[in-house]
Amino acid sequence: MGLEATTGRLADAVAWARKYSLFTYPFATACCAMEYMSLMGPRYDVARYGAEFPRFSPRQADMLLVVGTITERQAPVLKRIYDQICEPKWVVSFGVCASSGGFYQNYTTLPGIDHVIPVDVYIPGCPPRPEQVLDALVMLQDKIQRHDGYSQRMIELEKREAQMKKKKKHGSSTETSA
Amino acid sequence: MYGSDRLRSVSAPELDEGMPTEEMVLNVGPSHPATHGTVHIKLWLDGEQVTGAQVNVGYLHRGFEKECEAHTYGENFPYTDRLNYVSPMLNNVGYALAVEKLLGVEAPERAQYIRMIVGELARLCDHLTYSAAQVAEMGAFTPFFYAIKARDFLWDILEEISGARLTHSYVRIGGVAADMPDGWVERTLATLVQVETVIKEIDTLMTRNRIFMDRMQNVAVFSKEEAISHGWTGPCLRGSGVDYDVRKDYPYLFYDRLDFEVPIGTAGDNMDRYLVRMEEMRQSISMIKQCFDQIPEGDYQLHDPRITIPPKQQSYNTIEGLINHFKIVVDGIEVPAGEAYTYIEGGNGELGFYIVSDGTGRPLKCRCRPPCFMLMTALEKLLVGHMIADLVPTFDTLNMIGGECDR
Amino acid sequence: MGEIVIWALVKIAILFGFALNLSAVLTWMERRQSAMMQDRMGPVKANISGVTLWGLLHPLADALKLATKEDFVPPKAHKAIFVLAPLFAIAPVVMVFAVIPFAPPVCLKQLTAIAPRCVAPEHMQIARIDIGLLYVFAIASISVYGAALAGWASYNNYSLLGGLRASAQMLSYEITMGMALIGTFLVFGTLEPGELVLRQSTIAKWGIVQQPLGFILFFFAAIAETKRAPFDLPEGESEIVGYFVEYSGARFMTFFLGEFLEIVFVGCMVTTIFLGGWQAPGLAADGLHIFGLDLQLPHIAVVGLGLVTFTIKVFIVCFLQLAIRWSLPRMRYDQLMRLGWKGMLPASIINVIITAAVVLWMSSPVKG
Amino acid sequence: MSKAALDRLVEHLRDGVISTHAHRGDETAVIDRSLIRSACLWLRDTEGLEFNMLSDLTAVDYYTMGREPRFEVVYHLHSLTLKQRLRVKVGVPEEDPVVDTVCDIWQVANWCEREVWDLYGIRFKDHPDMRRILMYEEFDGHPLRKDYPKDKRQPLYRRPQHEIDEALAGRPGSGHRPGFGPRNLLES
Repeated sequence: MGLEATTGRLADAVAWARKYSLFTYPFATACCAMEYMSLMGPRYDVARYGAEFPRFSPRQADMLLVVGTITERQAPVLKRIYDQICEPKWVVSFGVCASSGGFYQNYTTLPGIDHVIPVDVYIPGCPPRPEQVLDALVMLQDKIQRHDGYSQRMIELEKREAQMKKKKKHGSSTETSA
Repeated sequence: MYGSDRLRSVSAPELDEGMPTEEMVLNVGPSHPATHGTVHIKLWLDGEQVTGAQVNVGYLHRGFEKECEAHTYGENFPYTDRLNYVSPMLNNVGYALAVEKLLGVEAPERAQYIRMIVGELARLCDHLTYSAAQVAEMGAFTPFFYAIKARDFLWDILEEISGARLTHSYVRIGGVAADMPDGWVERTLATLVQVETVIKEIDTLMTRNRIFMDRMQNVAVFSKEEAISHGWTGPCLRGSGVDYDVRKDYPYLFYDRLDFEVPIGTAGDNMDRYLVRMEEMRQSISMIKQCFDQIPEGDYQLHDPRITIPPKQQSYNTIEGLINHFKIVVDGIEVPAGEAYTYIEGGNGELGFYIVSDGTGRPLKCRCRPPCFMLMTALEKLLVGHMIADLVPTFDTLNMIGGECDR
Repeated sequence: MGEIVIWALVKIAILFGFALNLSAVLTWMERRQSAMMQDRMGPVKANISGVTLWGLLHPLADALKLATKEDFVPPKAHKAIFVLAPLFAIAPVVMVFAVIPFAPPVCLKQLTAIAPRCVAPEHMQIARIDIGLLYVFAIASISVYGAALAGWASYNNYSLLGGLRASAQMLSYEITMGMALIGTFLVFGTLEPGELVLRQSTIAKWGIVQQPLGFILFFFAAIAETKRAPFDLPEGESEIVGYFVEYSGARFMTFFLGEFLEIVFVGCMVTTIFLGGWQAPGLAADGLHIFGLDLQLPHIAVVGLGLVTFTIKVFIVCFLQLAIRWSLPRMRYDQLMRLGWKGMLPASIINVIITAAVVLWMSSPVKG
Repeated sequence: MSKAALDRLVEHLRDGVISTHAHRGDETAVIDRSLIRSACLWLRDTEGLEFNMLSDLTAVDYYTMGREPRFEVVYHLHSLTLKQRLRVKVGVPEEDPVVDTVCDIWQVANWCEREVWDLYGIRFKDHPDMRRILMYEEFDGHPLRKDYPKDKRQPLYRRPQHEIDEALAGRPGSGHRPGFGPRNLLES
């Protein structure tokens, strides 16, 4: 009981650290990149939330910010970058093109990056205003504080499965001994 | 010459004869900070020196032409916005002029002036973004933020007139969407003063900076003849010393009534391309001021029921207006069969629209002549023989915009 | 014997507490200062139940996050070297702090006396080595291994380029750095940092006044040594992402921390050699004498003031380094080499020759 | 555009010119497919014409209009010295979509021709590097042809379905769950 409370506290503290230290990997491709520049700029200043460091090495990034249209040609690249990012990671889809393909419904554009990688927060808008992005960032921070997110869910799922297997094994072994 | 799979430098240094060396292949992009995320450049390296380069574009091909063919003439403005997304107004203007040429109509004088004003504002945005990216990718972040600040001021102005920060879709066939709001002129002039200050700040921080000059001068020199053969236009061609500006040589709108100078480079290196753009910003500011002096009173849109939608008052209150609105929105403007090519001075050079009409409300073909696609054809040549670090300023001075290059 | 050990531990605690905290604060300072220069606010939002401390919690968040991030070793990397490289990078930087004198010598038995005199005062540096500055150069040059090995072991072309650039750059500028200091050695006649500070008793005797060219050369060579802009080629973010491109989590933090420790170290070195160390104008052994003020202070207060002076000076030099980093664009590799070998090295040699001539003339019996 | 240049081209090529028009002031010559190379060379190098820049090179698909030949390759020429323009077109039939390359006359044509090949499937004879440029190599078909459906997709990568299912099945709600910590903190 006591141990659980302590680890819970510790995990909360780590989540707090993570939400204020989101190093972004800006996967910037298209028009939204212009708004991304404004977002970094003096007026909106995403640095206030501690999410200022654009790390161009996926190993050091926490948040994959998919900025702009992803085409079918670009999709494998995006998938690869996502795989390279170290845990824990979150994905924010910036703008409608990344979220759903936007008004490009044709042979070359990907109808939303969630066909390729899981997404935690979708931002609508073509391109979204920086205020929307800041709102999304705050939402993501809440999510992180709740220990939520796609990869976090997968980790828990794996853990549950492992525990169930262990229990089964344990149960069967006691049976045989008895 | 061209033709091989990639370009090789002719004079590779033979210093380390007898010592086995191996070429290193470096894949830059398609997601690399210096490539704006949409280009893949394969480099063959000898130490730090680039011995071969292969440029692969197309990572942002979004099917502009296919989408245009599926939509009516009026509906295509948002797609043109996203071609050169740094200066959407200019694309709007270019496309509107092309359709108007096919229709054989001309917008009212006031609309033309407004188009000129917003076009030059867009050019300011484009060049500010260019200089921001240029300096930021060379490691100086402070001027980057100054330029972004100034661009935000300009976006405020454009948002006020069009309703959108970046993707304006403000120009219409036969005019513009709305007249200038009250007090817009004064606010624009006040903003231009601020922008001028910022340009001066960037100038003092960068242009005479020794490190910046060393990085830019004599790098990626491109001769006049080569530039012409590669179809270069705009600031890059002028940087190579060719005096060609669509606004001066083939005046469209009312550019012939404005007094402005076209800056020309001498060496054709990165520095010249940078300086040409810096000077163009100042010229643009003066042009906008002249437009405000000259702009006449009058209509901002043609009143032709076959081309423009009627005022909201009419379409909400009269059945004729409603039918008219409905016809234009659903069926599109019926453009007589034929073909037309118009070209304006875009942010990166000659921005052409070649439209083929089959007489219906949707274009049979809507081709955009992308200036940066033509600029990019030369990148392989520009890189070979230089250092790997020169990739960054060279690529930036070409100001490749993915949406326009790959469409 | 026990006392010596205790004292050594106290000094280590003070100096490393100072260096590590300062480098943590520097990460915050860098972000806030750059924000101020760029009309922004910088990080301010991190809070613990509403307390933000002007954003000072952000470095804490960064550290905690990086420490708990997944530790990744690329499958093709050379595992042992990959793991060791960050230690190679940070260990020398930590070691060189040993010779920095951070406060006036203390007479332990007479802490409250005014201007005490004692036979064997306790020197406020961890190790008092006769050839202290040579030790600094010897150890500091090891840190090149960190970058070079990290770049090589990662099995990544980008990091390999970064590592190569780092080793070439650091080796080249090491020489200038050393040559720039020889003038100072000639003037002060000592290699021991504590002694060096003691000899800079007035502003006129400060290293920056006696050796202005040496100061400039040393300062810029030191910035190049620490791989900061405009010499940040090994990690030139927009060209090659850096020699630590494959590092994540705690190992990346080690590089990160090492970089900021190096800034503090340069601050300490410049302060010690050129800015009079803990010496403040008007601060004498018996109190403060400045602007007509004659204040008799007990020994402990004088020591404290010396420590504060030292901290302030280090802060100013760090601030200067950050300001340079945010104003200038990056150089190119060949330009960097040209500047190092054709510009700064000859200048430092000329500086040595002129200084030697002047020192010889001043001390020659003919003059007297 | 230039009337004089068009007249000289007609005079030079005679029967090689299939038709001309000047719709909305754009002087256009449709010439024989086999003559395009020599005509371009002549247009570039002749004094008084000097079309030293190829402004644009593209193709048009007239499939929906049922015109024969189906394709047209369009060259927009521009003379920077004399400030004149000319449009030259060649018809290309569907069954034999090949045109001579002009990429040694204007180097920009290299990429433009690759683009036309990519999007329309028109080959350029003697082109040194006839690869796709905008689409990926694995792409099947030529998307700007009128008979290519606009939204026919050829995905290069799709997330496996089981991954999506697992994510949905594992969704434990969005409430606060104490005791669940990051992997490397608790497991190491």
